[in-house]
Amino acid sequence: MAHATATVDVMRPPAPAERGVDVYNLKLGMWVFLASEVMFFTALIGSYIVLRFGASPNPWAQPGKVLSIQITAFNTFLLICSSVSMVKAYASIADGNVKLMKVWLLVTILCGATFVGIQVYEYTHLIHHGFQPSGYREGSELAELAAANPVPYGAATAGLYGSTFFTMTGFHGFHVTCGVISMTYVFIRALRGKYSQQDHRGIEVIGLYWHFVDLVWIILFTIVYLI
Amino acid sequence: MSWWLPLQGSTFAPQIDGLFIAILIITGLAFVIVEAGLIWFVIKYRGRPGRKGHYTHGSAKAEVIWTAIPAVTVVALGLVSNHYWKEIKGRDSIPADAYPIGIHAKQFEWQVTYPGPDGQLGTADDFTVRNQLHVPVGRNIVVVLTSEDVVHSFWVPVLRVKQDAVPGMTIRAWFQATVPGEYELGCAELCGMGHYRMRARVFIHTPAEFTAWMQQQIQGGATS
Amino acid sequence: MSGIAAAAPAVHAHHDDRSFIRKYIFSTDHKIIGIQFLFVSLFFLFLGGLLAMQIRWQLGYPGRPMPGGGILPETMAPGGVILPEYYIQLVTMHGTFMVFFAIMPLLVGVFANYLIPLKIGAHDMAFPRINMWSFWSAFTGGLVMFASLFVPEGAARAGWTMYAPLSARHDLSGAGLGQELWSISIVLLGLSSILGSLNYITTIINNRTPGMTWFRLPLSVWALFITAILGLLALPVLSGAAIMLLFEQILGTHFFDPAAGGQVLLWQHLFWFFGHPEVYILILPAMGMVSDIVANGSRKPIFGYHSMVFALVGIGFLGWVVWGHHMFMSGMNPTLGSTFMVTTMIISVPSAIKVFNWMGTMWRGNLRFHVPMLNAIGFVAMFVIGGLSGVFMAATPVDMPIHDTYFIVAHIHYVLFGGSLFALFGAITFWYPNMFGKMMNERWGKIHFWLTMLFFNLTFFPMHILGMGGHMRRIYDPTQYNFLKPYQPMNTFITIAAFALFASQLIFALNFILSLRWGKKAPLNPWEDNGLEWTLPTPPPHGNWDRPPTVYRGPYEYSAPQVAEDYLPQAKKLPTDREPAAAPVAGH
Amino acid sequence: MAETRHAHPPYLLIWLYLFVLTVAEIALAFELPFSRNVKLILLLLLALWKAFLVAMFFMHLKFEKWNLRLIAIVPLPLALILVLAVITEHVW
Ligand code: HEA
Ligand code: HEA
Ligand code: CUA
Ligand SMILES: [Cu+2]
Repeated sequence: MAHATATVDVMRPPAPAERGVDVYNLKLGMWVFLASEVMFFTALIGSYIVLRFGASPNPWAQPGKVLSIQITAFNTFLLICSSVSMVKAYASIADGNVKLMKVWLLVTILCGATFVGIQVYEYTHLIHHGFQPSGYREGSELAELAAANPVPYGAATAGLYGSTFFTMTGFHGFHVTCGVISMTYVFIRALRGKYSQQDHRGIEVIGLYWHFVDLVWIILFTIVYLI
Repeated sequence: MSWWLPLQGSTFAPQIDGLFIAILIITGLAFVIVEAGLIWFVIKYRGRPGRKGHYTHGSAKAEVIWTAIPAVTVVALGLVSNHYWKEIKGRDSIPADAYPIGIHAKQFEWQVTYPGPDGQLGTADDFTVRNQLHVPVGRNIVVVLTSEDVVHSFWVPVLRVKQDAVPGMTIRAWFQATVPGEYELGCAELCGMGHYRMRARVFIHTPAEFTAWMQQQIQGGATS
Repeated sequence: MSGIAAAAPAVHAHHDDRSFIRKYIFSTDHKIIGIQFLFVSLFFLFLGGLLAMQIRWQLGYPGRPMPGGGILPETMAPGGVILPEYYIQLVTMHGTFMVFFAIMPLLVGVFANYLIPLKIGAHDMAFPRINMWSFWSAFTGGLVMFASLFVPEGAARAGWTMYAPLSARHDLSGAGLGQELWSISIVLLGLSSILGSLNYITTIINNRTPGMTWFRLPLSVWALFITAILGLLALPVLSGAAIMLLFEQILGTHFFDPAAGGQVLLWQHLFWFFGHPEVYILILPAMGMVSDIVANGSRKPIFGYHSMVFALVGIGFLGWVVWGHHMFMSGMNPTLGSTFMVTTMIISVPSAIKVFNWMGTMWRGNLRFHVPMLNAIGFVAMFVIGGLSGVFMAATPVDMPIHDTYFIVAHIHYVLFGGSLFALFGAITFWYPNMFGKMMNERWGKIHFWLTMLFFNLTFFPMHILGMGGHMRRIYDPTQYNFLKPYQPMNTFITIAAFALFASQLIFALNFILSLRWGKKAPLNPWEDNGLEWTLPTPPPHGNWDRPPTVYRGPYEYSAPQVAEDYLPQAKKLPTDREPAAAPVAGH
Repeated sequence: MAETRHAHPPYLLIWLYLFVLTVAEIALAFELPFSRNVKLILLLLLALWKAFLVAMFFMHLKFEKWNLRLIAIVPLPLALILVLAVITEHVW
């Protein structure tokens, strides 16, 4: 419905009967959705915490032994940058600078896509070396290393390590991919001039999703790669 | 067929049944109040033309009463139950002198390991019997439950004992049988298509009988 | 009557030029989506009932060939004799279909979709397209689950609770693809629920019409709101767990595999952390709609509206901290068991408030025993039995002998059939005129109610006695046990009663289907109700209102002294009423 | 609200902040001589700090009203309850 005129602030909801949360539907919907995402990641991350806790005293593979830190540190950096570029895109359009918004949005998409690319590379690399969801593949390079140094490679907990690592990062990667696809869609709409200073709901909402995905990564990076 | 609870065959069966009856009385009272009230209202206030309902939005007093009474009741019930629960299942409730019996559940049988003459599980004189649980009356018994494959549940109705056997865990449950006789042990957790026939016989012996059975097993060199 | 003026339907100016597909298949109209859910989930309800009949046959007449069972595949029921592996599938699929694809979509998919916008005066859901996806996701999930019945090894075989490692390992369960399809289907259903819930929540928060304040919401909407929050936060946990289970099956992960350090109880914790909120998802909407119907049938304001709301919120909140009561015997830490016992006990209190407030509503009313009211009273009467049997199980020592026996099965059916399904019979009859413009037959509705009431109790009450006797759940052949042999006549009795129960349901099915065509044309406000939905023509047009209606009062002003009639619709303006805040600008 | 829309928070500064914290995390994990448990706690705190920054500034929760913030907060205690309850198994 296109009744909204320039005088109506579309970034606020139409005056409700009684002030609800005072945000427009799309944004409220996104926040509500993110609440459910929190619970989804709770199931995955919570299981990881519980399993790792329960596995003690058997040691977990030491950080940096199986997973490459440099490459993920770079990925973390990328994702943080993309969050900033996203929020910059939002700030630009809020200030009325459509062009700058498109640039920042494009930067975000590129960062996100690179992140996914690097993760795919990381996965192939890991699987090649013998790390897979069921643990260290028998006869692989990692399995031999683990047999020789059971403690640093967490030989006894390799199965759990693989299960939780691939499930958590895999679903995070899936979320990033979804984010990149939706941002591309938003970008195309931006090219078509759908967003303005008065109405840039799409930008704000996709931003919320994107920052959430970044936030999850911050947690994952720490608990999966560094601890 | 019994319309009531099975025979009380362990020391805490009377306690559990007592609690059951207490709850039955409390809930029975609530049941009667609600159902009788419904029937009464249905008859008394059935619609008649030209009449209107009594226009009221409620009564704080009435609501406080019917909130407070159930609240007090259930909290009291919780405290009493917890008392028994700690006695029966609390981790430190297992009597120190309890006679250990290892029970290993697998699809679809119970492997019951007795400690042999030394009264200790995990020693060389242990022996294992399939699908038969022999215990003496009047003695504290602790069953040490393990599982080979999936979750099973150790369930002896007359003893009122139920405890899951979980793969990867060692779970202890204790009881003291009081009535000699032959009973049945069933599996109470779905464990596959043979779940329905994962049955064992339970023999509650007098101490003398139990010693005799033990002797016989040791001499017969019975194993699995 | 002066009331009619305000309640008269606004003439709908839009003309509807959507194609058939956009209108009825890929519809974004919340009412059509609700009706889509209705047909699909009634089908699954029927299917669940058919599976139950086979369960009952085997329990009543173990090992005897089932009449008509010859059409089943040799691997499941050679010559019509049910095999143990088929029996487990029956139980698993019966529970799964009933919980996930019948009752939950009936209560939430149908009534949240249908009622929320109508009852709060909105044009549609906040996100109509997401709403459509929510239906199609659930539908696909249902289809996958249905298909799993026909794969070679048959459907999933680990009970609707899918305890690992039985569910995770085909070598232990004997299942095949069916097991994986279960997980996939549940993930799709979870997605559907999440999409639905976020829609309901946003709609209720943001799209209420002027005057529709929080404390003027009908209790059905309140209940659906709390339900949506539960669904929003519980289903993702189930989806996460189902994904882990799926990976366990296809990727060889070790979450629940003790040999590799995994934890068996982890599945149970995740499942019940979802599972208990789930059972409240299955009862809260029923409670809400029963509140609406009881007030209507009693011609009296609901007794204690505010405490009814707080009780809903209380149940919704406490529902998160009781899940351990399903695990008292699981080997979980006993101290944790104590905690869960106390929280479980406390949850009876808000339920008690609700029960007594319904009775308070009937007290000094002017009761009309229309079919919805009968079923609503039936709900109260039966839910209480189920709720009270829950107290036995909540007491940990008493749960020890009755856990995983037919006492639990009796509890399940008293709350789910006696509770949710009775409420649904009432609700469907109540809103049928609004959905289809036709009335369901009153006489057959009453016959159905009384027969159901009778046979329901004959079927499920004796199960308490079986449970007290120690009769385990999910056993294929109770006569294997000497101590259960004496109970066989009772099992046979239950089976006969269950067949009669099923037959009685056919009355409802026929009444439902035949009334679509031959039902009496519905008058505008057949139940003389206060809700906004009755200010529209039946069935309401796409977009509902041209201009949002204005609400002047709460939903339960029956027998108010200001007016001559015994009801006072929310949208009817009395001379004393002031206009609420300015009408909203269209555009969301 | 209107004012905050014009005066944006210093996003680049927050980016720098996050960057420094990430570097600190990596350094802590691999270079600094702390015991494992201290590292664990410090790393978790750093991660939460970063997450908090993202939520507050990038997702502008800092500038929202409480009733919206509530939506973000509601799932957190539930998550905590789930994990803590399951973990107690291994603590007792
Ligand atoms: C709609 C679904 C629904 C509802 C509403 C409930 C409601 C309750 N349930 Fe139920 N439950 C199930 C569905 C439901 N349950 C299912 C499906 C299972 C089995 C799952 C499986 O294993 O397959 C189950 C299993 C189950 C168990 C596990 C049993 C076991 O496996 O050993 C327990 C244990 O505590 C329990 C307790 C309760 C309690 C205390 C309530 C309370 O909410 C009830 C509160 C209501 C009342 C108490 C009545 C009204 C109050 C009064 C009239 C006031 C007076 C009362 C007092 C003074 C006490 N339920
Ligand atoms: C809402 C939920 C629900 C409903 C309605 C039912 C209904 C019935 N259930 Fe079931 N049941 C469960 C939920 C439900 N059940 C669950 C969760 C379990 C546990 C599963 C497990 O252990 O894993 C269970 C388990 C269970 C068992 C235990 C099996 C075992 O442990 O071995 C038994 C045994 O008798 C049983 C019997 C019945 C019977 C006879 C009915 C009858 O009431 C059926 C009557 C028929 C109908 C209700 C169909 C009506 C159809 C219509 C009205 C169609 C209308 C159609 C149109 C208009 C097109 N059920
Ligand atoms: Cu073993 Cu059931
Ligand atoms: Cu429960």
